[in-house]
Amino acid sequence: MNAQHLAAYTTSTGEAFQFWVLGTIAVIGALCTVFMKKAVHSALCLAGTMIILAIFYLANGAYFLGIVQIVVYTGAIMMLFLFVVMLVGVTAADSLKETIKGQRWLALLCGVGFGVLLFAGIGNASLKEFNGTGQANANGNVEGLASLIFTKYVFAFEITGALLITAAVGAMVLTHRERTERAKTQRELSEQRIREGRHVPPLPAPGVYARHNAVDIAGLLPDGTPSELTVSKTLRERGQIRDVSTEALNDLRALEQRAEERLERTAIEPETFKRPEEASK
Amino acid sequence: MSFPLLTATAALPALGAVATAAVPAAQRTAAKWLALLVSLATLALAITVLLRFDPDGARYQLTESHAWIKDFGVRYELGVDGIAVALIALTAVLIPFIILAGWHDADPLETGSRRWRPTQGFFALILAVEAMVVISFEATDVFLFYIFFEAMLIPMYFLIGGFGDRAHEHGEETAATQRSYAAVKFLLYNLVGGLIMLAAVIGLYVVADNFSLQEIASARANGSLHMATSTERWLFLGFFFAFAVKAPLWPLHTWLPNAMQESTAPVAVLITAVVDKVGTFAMLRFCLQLFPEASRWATPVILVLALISIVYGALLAVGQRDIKRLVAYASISHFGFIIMGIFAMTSQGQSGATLYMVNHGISTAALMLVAGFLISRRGSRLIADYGGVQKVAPVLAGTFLIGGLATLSLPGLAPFVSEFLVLVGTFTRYPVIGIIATFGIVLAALYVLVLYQRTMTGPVKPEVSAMPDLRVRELVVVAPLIALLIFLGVYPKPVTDIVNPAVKQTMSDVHKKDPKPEVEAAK
Amino acid sequence: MENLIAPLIAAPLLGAAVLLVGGRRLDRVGHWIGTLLSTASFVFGLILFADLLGKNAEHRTLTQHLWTWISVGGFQADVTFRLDQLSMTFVLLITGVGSLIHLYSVGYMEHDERRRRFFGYLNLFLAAMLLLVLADNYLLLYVGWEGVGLASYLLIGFWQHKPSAATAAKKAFLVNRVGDMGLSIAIMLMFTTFGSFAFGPVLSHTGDASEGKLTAIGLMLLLAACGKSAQVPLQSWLGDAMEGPTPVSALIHAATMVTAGVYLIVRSGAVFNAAPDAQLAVTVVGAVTLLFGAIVGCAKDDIKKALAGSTMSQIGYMVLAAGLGPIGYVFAIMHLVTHGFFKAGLFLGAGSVMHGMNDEVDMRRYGGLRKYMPVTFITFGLGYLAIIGFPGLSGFFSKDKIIEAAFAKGGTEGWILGGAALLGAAITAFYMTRVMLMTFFGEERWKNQPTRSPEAPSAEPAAETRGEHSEPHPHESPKVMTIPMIVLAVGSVFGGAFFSIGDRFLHWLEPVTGHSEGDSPLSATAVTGATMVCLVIGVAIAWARYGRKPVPAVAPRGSLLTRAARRDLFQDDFNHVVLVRGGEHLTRSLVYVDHTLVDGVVNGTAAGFGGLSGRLRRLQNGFARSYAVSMFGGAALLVAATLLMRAV
Amino acid sequence: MNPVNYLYLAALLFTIGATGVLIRRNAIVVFMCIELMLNACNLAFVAFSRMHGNLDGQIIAFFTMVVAAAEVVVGLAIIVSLFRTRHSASVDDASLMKL
Repeated sequence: MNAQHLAAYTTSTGEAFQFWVLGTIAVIGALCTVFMKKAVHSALCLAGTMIILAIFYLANGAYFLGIVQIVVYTGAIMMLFLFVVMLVGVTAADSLKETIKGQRWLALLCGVGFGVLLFAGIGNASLKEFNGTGQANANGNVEGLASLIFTKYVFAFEITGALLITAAVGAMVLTHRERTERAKTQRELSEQRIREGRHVPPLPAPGVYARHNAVDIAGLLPDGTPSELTVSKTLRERGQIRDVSTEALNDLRALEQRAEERLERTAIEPETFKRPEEASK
Repeated sequence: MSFPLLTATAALPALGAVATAAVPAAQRTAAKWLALLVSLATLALAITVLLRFDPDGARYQLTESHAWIKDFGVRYELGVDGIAVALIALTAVLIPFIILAGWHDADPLETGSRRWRPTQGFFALILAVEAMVVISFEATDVFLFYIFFEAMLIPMYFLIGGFGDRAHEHGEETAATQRSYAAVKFLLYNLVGGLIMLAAVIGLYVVADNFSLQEIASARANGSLHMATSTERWLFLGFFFAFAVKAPLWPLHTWLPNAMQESTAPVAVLITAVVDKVGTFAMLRFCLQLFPEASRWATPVILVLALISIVYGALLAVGQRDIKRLVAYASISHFGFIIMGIFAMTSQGQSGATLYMVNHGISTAALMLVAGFLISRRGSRLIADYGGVQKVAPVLAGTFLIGGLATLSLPGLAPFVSEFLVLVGTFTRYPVIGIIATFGIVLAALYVLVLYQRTMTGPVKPEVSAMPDLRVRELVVVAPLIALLIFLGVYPKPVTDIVNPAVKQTMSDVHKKDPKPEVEAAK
Repeated sequence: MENLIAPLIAAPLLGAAVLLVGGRRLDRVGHWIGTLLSTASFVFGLILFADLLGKNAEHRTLTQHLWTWISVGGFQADVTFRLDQLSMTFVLLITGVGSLIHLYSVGYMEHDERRRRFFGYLNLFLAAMLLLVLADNYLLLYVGWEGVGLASYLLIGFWQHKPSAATAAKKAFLVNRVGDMGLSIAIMLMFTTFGSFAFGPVLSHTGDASEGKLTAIGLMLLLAACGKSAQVPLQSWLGDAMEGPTPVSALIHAATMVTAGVYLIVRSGAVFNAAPDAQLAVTVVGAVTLLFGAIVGCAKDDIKKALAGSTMSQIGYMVLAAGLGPIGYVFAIMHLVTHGFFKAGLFLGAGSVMHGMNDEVDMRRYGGLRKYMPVTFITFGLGYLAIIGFPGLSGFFSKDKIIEAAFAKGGTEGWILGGAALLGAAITAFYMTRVMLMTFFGEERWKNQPTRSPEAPSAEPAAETRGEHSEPHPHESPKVMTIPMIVLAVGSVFGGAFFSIGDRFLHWLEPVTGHSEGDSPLSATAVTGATMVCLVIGVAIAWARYGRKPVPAVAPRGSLLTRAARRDLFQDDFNHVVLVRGGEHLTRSLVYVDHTLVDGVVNGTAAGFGGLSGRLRRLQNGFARSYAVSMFGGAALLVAATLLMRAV
Repeated sequence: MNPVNYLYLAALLFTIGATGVLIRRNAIVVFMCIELMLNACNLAFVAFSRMHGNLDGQIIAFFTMVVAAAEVVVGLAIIVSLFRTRHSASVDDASLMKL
């Protein structure tokens, strides 16, 4: 009997130690999942918690599940989450301000109440003795599961198969975008622009007069104000435009000053550049 | 197996309704004729039922019985006693007249109106109501009865809400609002009653483990089915409440004036003369047979409520300014008489009540349909808008008067016989109630004559001066009804002969006997 | 022979049906059809009468069973007719006077475009009235009872375009319905007491029933009689009923229908004989009414209304007599018959006067008409002499007997009743003389009429509708109208003598009604003498007031009593204030109560649910998280419930 | 140590997840919280499996994982398509259920 096998039906001090340390981390991870502002951070915390849970599965003798937990959950599902987070916007941070009246308090009340009730229930029904999975895992955990799945639970298993296929198809259908009309040619687009009378030339590119030329930095207008037109619509709606106008102009000034020094010209403007609205304050 | 006559009587109008509804939109007249023919064929079947029925034979005749929902013991069980036969005949007689009277009520309005009036639908719905009413009269399975008792509300709802008078004093928008209000009120009020009854039906099943009226009643009679007193009373109240709403009994009556006021005259007749009868009929058949002890227990309260209905309905009829509302309140008064007769628990009272149901159907139909003809001519329901009609349309006025006289139970016309039987039946057991109810006949004279005086007599109002007299179609509707009123007034024996044995049975169900006259008792 | 009873009723009924259903096609011959069928009925009556006369007194009851009308449990009503001496008397009166009045109406209604319908209604009335007197049970009688009420309603309101006529018709029907209520309660009482309401079983078993029940039945019958016979307190409709055409007033509201109450009481004599309290009530009602009617009759300027008051008063005499029991029954009926003659004659005369005077009814606009309409004057005059009880004429015999019988009642009651009857005789003499003088004597006040003053009682608006405001040209009526008047006048002159000499009428009726001689404190001669004195006094006063002095064309204000009498002793005002106004308030408040309270509860329930669901709807704010909270809360509750169940 | 402690941990994690579902508005985070709850359940099942000494609990946990995977796939697809049309991943923005 190796140690892991033994762990299936007894608990050692080591396991207790492991439980308390990792359990604390899991709870902290769970709390961070809930309270982190950015979805990416939440996802990372959740992944951590899941790995800890995988360890706990192993500790409880569920070797197959432990591995599946890491491979499927942490590996596949969390990756899927991260992909979606990326689509939606990695940097976007949620405002944690509550908009529904009383929602937070009700939620906390329900959460605490539910937790208390669960604890009370478990405490009420707590078992002093337990069997351990040693017997069940005698022929190996995976073999045991397999024999159950393909005999007793074969019907449910088949249905889950169907479910997975349906889910895959459903996801494809949901995310697939069907073009309902022919894409417009360049000629048509330009004609449309002329007809509408706005922005007759093509939209300006981002990052003009800016030190950066990343797509999320708005180009500056001649008076130094940023033009949102220069940034892609998706970023605009995500609110992910970085405003660099002030520092860019200050940089420009510094550059000009240095050039003057080098060209020995007199300063045109002694004070630092300010944006018009700041200047008016 | 013999020909299922009862099923056929109910199924024919049902099929007719489907067929009428299926007639293409352009063939409006064809749909009307089809509906009329179906209703006449149903009348023929009803007459066959009447002829095949043997008053002195078994209690329920022409029975049919098939298992339906086996798990709950629900059976498709039909059978008629004398009371049911009389009411089926009444229904079958009235429907052709209703269809004929409403011949143009569902014609499309002139262009520009936003109301959509599918002619086919109107006549199909009337036939549907007929089918459901007939099967309600025939059902001897409580559950079967319940289903059609409730299902009747659906076509009625559309008839009330979908088809109003052609003209309205407050304009079309208001009319539509008021109509839908009336229809919804009708539906909700009756649904509430029906749901309470449903609870009682389930309760009955729990207690009796059966839905068959005959089996429960015989089990009750021979003592093999014992119910706790309180259980029986609660179940009784559940049933009675639904029937009292449908009937309607004071103070559950307020849906009726709204419904009758807003619907067209033929539909109003359908409500009060046909559909409401199911309520009073069911009191007689279900309340008394299933719960004899509770019926006797509740009698004093019900009699007082019926008495209030009589006087209150009549007084309110006097105070109405709208012709149709007036007739509605008069009907409430009459339903008070019917319920009083049923619960007086004397053979005169119950035979009288059954006869009253028949006669009230005919007399109200006569009065209301003529009122409808009148209203369609002037385009107003307000009494004050009329005056002197007698001068310009004497036949209309004359038929209206006869309808009114029937409503006030003039001797010689049918309602007198029934009203007097009810009064006598009540009086023999409850003299005080009988005497107070007699005041109802004075009040009836008041509201009928005031109505007649204000609309028909006096100087001719300019608005009515060009009013045409009754047309042939309208005469065809009214004349047979009046003939029936006179015939049943002088010779009610055909109806009483059928009804009496059934009433005798019911009386023995509730363990009641007619009180003996004083002189005989002394001997 | 009894098979002839049904045709007796059927003839006028057929007439009514043919005339009313037949439509305009019969407009030209309708009145003759009506008259013919009415006469046919009279002929049948005569044949039956002859048949009865040919039989012994004990076998003079014929019955004809047609069919079973209602049969439920012990409740058995048959359509059976019963012809005995009492009904025979009525049959002859009804069909005889009825036929005469049909004939008269041919002339009177000549210019009315709806004459056919009028005759239809008259025939309907005859049929109903015959049914009333021929019925063999109270329920069938009730049919006739209401039938005559209906005919009366239709005929009073015959000129429906006049609002006053329509109102009067409605009033008559309603007041009668109150009486009918009494009759129906009486029938119910009979049914509970005797188990039947046919004449035979009821009237022969009165001895078995308790007196309380019999008194109740008697009082209810009295109520019925009051309604139909316009007795106090249900008399108010009769005056207004004069809105109907005059032949109607003559036939229905003088000769026949209004006497139905007397018939009812006499027919139910056995019940009343066994219930002295009820009998007393009958006499009181009769005495009060005879004075009431007489007083009202004194003050009316409308000739028909004056006659209506007189009718009321004379029926009061009959009711009084009927209340006296076996001493009075025969005389009640005898007075009824003679009254039928002379009052019908008087009304026809009044109709004739009106016919000649452009439908003017105000006696203050008559005067000196004897020169212009001699036949009317003579027939009316004979009727007048008959009603005041001029010796030798019919009223003398019949009324005298009633006064005698009243005294014969004995005791204080007898003195009071007799005194009232005597006083009534004096007042009768007064008001009838007044009518006579104002109409046929004095100056011709219809000439050079000033513009009508508003105080004057309004004439029949028919005059206005005919558009004749010009001065009237009094003229005698056509033969078709005068012949019936002459026949009736003959009846009023000789009827009483014919009946009384040899107690013919007494012997004829006695087997049905029974008869007993009371022990009068006064001798017959003394009573006759006192009556004569009263008569003379009455005539004298009237002559002094209306004969010697000219009659003002506009009614003077009059004494308090006069004013009260003009307003029917405020009885109508009482009705108006208490019943009409009270009823209006009651119905109006009930309409309000129904709308706000009864319906309010219903609508309130609906509104309550509506409001509640409106509130609840706000919980459904559309935010998925909100729903999630409630789900989570629900889950928590479920856990709690599970734990609780485990704990318990 | 008593394996019941695993149950307490599972309950705690479940409650935290549930509260997170209620509090967070970002649909993705909400989804993560749901995953947390499912995982907590799985932990409980596994602990039960150990306590009862049979593998049925683990089987249920396995099925839960499969269903969770399917759910995540569909759910995320919905979020993506919602984001495409409404340019927001906030669950509060999808309050179409309100009348």
